[in-house]
Amino acid sequence: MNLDRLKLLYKDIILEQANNPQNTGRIRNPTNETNVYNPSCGDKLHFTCTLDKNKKITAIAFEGEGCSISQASASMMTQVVKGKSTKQAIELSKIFSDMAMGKKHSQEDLEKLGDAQVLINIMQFPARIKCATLSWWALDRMLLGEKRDKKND
Amino acid sequence: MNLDRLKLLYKDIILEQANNPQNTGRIRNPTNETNVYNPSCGDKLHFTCTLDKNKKITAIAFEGEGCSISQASASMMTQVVKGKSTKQAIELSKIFSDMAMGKKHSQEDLEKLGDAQVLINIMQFPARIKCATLSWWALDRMLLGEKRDKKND
Amino acid sequence: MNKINNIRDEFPILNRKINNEPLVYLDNAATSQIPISVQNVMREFEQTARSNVHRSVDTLGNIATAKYEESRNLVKELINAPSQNDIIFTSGATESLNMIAFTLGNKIIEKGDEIVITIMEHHSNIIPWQQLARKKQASLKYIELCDNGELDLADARTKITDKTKIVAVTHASNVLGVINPVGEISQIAHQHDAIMVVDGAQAVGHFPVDVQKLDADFYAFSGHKIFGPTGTGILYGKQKLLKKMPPYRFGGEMIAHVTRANATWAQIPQKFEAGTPNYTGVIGLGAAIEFLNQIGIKNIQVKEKELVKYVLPKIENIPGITVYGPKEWAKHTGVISINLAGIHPHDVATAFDELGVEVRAGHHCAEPLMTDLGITATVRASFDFYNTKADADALINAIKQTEDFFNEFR
Amino acid sequence: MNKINNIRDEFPILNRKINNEPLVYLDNAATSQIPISVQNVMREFEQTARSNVHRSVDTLGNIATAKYEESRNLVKELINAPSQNDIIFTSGATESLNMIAFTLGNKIIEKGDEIVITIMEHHSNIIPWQQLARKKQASLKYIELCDNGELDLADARTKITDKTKIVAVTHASNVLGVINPVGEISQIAHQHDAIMVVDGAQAVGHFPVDVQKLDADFYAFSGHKIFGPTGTGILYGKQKLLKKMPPYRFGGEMIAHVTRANATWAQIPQKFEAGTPNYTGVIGLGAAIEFLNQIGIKNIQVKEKELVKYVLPKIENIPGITVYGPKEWAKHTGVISINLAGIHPHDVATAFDELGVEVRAGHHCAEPLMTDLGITATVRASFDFYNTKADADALINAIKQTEDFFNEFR
Ligand SMILES: Cc1ncc(COP(=O)(O)O)c(C=O)c1O
Ligand SMILES: Cc1ncc(COP(=O)(O)O)c(C=O)c1O
Repeated sequence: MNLDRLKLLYKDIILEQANNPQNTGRIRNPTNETNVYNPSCGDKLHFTCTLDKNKKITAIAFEGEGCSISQASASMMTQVVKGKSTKQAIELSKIFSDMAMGKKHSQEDLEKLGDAQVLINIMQFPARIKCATLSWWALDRMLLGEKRDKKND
Repeated sequence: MNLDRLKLLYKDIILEQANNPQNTGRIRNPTNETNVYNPSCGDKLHFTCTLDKNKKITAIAFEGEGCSISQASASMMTQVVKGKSTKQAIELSKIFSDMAMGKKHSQEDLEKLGDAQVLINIMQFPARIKCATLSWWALDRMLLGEKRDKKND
Repeated sequence: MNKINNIRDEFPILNRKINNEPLVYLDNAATSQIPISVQNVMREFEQTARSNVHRSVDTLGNIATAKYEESRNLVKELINAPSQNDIIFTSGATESLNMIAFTLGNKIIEKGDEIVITIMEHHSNIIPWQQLARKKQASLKYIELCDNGELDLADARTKITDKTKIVAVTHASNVLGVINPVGEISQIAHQHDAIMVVDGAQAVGHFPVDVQKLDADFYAFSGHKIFGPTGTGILYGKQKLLKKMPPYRFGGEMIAHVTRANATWAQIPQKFEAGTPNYTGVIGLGAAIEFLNQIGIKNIQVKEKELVKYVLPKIENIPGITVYGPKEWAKHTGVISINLAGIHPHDVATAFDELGVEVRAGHHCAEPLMTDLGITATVRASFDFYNTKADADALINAIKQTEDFFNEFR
Repeated sequence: MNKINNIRDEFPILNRKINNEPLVYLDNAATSQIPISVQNVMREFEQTARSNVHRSVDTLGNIATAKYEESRNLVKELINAPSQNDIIFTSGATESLNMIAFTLGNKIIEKGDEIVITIMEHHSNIIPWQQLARKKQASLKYIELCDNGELDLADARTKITDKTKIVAVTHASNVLGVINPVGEISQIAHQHDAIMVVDGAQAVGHFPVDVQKLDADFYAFSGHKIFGPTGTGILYGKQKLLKKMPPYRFGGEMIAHVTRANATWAQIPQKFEAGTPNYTGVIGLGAAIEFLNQIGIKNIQVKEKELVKYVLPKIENIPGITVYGPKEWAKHTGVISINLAGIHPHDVATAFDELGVEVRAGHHCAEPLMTDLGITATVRASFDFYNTKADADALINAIKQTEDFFNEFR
């Protein structure tokens, strides 16, 4: 009866990011924004970003309350997509979501996720997958509009 | 596989009364009237009666559609209570209802019911008890008002 | 087909006796029997994983939620809905139909609008529209029957106009045993921009249903009539309409955010599922659909047709019998409504019950239809795939004996 | 009391493992477990007498109806209602509460009227009133908490005025574990001629409830929280109010007479039970009440108190723990809400789950209360009579290990 297995999920970097999340707050005059809400736990996050003329994400931020998984995931997501094109960001979101669902993916793809790849073990904690995917879903929504709504359900 | 047991319920007099019910129609200018409805089968009957100054039932009639048990019971009920005082009628209703429920009763009481006592076997056909008691319940309602509503439920 | 022949073992009730006679269960239109395997799924769930669904991060809650949502997927596939987000769980067809009337119906119907239903509807698909029409000073119009007991499609074309906002039609009648051309009526409704609501309570589980082919905007049915648990029902709705539809009931699970002064709603379909759902029931409903799939809905349809082909001509041949609805077996579902000349349906049902034959006698929650037919009640025998030719023979015999019994007296 | 000790055999789920640890089920406030004996009653019914209730003259329908109505009688006795005609079966507490708001509430609330609830209500007892108030331009007022986590009765006296038409209060909180003085509030409400609605979802099954002593006008609760099947609920109402109450839903069983243009309603309570009810569920609910009666509701109360007396002081002694609601065990139901300093409730629940301890983390459908407490979520452990001191110890241990795990990092 101990919590060893929990270390698979709560790696140091995740707790670090959760305690000191990056890119928090709101971008002024964002070009895109969205509110997301995790119906399975009640977490709510608000995202803002600025796309330049070439659809590159020049700034991105989030605010809102949540568990350490959702805070860390939001923090890591914003870090990895900042400076990426919309297309690249959407591709990363797809990789992340596949990873979280336990679908197969190349090592090369995984590495594109940067720190966010440490959440790979989330698939062993099915009840928490949504905590991890929430901010990536928000990214899709923010960039593509609400038509992607179904994804997180 | 035959219908012998059914003869306990459908005695000749019942089928006779059902085919030629007495006291059908409406009393003109009734002093009392009521609509009753059997929720377990959908039968609906309308009763009218006239009470004189001494609260004696001088005329009584019913109309409406129903199975042979409810038609026969209405016909027999109206015959036996015609000419009785309100008090006597209510007493008869109580005896009938006890009989239908299989409660014990004296032979003397039973005989007060006249032809209606042939319905004594109704208790062996629980699904049909309401068909038999419907018109007696209507009598109570007509004489006592709706406060007796619960009885037939 | 062999599967069907041994399938009665799944229904131990079919071996019981009624008044010392073997049970002949011909009341399937009221409620169908439930297989042991479906009961076992629920029992297994209750004994290993019972837990409230949604909003939970623990193992049990997660298992329960996954199973609950798996049932949604099974329903989606059963009726070929585009997405499982189009499926709302309710307590039964009655609630499903009320939900549309009280939410979207209440929102869109205005004074002078028209709602069109048919004269053969069940009360659950009449009164919600009738009361909505009364409240809004809209009018309620009825599509009538042809002489052959089928719906008058020409009348449908006249009754549905540009004023029509909602058309609500039963897919199969619970009295006449007729299947309505809901696909065609759907087209007519859509030509007039009306919303097409289909009551599938007597259709699902008896023949294949494809809500997309029918182009139904809403489709309602009950779990307890498709070998599932009581207290379960389904409302399918097109996403674009569900998006416009206000919530039906308020409470847990259906909200996004609540403050003292206001609330916002969860996504579809949760928005329409307030409170703890009948989660064990829904899981059982999923098992019932798997049971259906295993037997094959087409096999069920063939078996029911076979029974009707066998029994309907025999019934029609008995003197003194009136059959309501179409006279040809090919047009019939397993539902057959009759009357025996001069014998009240309740007296008939009591006689049948003596012989172990369980049918339903009454207005079958279709009083306007009864009035239209000039009667107050019928005797309804409804066959399902687990019934046999022996059951059909027992019915024929019961009719004859009952006629003899009551006619002897006259 | 011996009955209680052997009673865990009735709940095989309690022997299962979660993540290789024995299950410690502390989510009883969300849903309680269901005894085998209750499941057996439903199974027996399904296998020997399954049949639709009401409007039937056959043997099966008659058995089903009698059993269904027997459950009504058991509910009546459980809460000491004056008559079984005061008991309406619903799909759950949420539907019960919505039913009052949408029918009688909708009828009596007018512009400028007031509805008074408390800040500790469950969403199911907030949003129906909130949305009714918004629709009618009435105002919704909240009775606040005292510093000790109990309801502020003095505030109740201020908030309830002659403008108040409805007062709706939970009997026991699903977050704070506090029992509210509903009898006193009922008196205050009645002094102002307001209708007193009590949400008994967390009360029934835990301590004796007497609706007449409380002088509650309406009393709502759910079957799945009192060891019964899901999809069942109860609304008790005083006859004189039920008589004024319009129907909630339209369909089969709830009518007296239907024509093309209009309909009249059946007697109470059928008037409020449209469509095929969850009859097997209701029969199971009856069995659950018989199970409760056999154990004795007072024995359950004593056992729960014992557990709380044991566990609450231990929890309070752990550093870094906040307990919401009353601090004294004597004022507590089996519901205990806590937070661990600096650790989000969902992370706590995942850690607990690793240890087999099933609790619920979240806002518990009480967001206004969360806002009031200045938090977004809690970890809630809820004990029932089948829990043990070992379960309590497991909880204490889980709290400590979780703190250690997350604090190690900082
Ligand atoms: C055609 C039809 N519609 C609706 C219903 C209502 O279904 P339920 O009573 O299960 O809500 C029924 C069943 O009685 C029916 O036969
Ligand atoms: C206090 C309270 N009221 C109402 C409800 C709603 O009950 P249900 O979800 O069973 O409808 C609950 C249960 O979650 C509750 O705890």
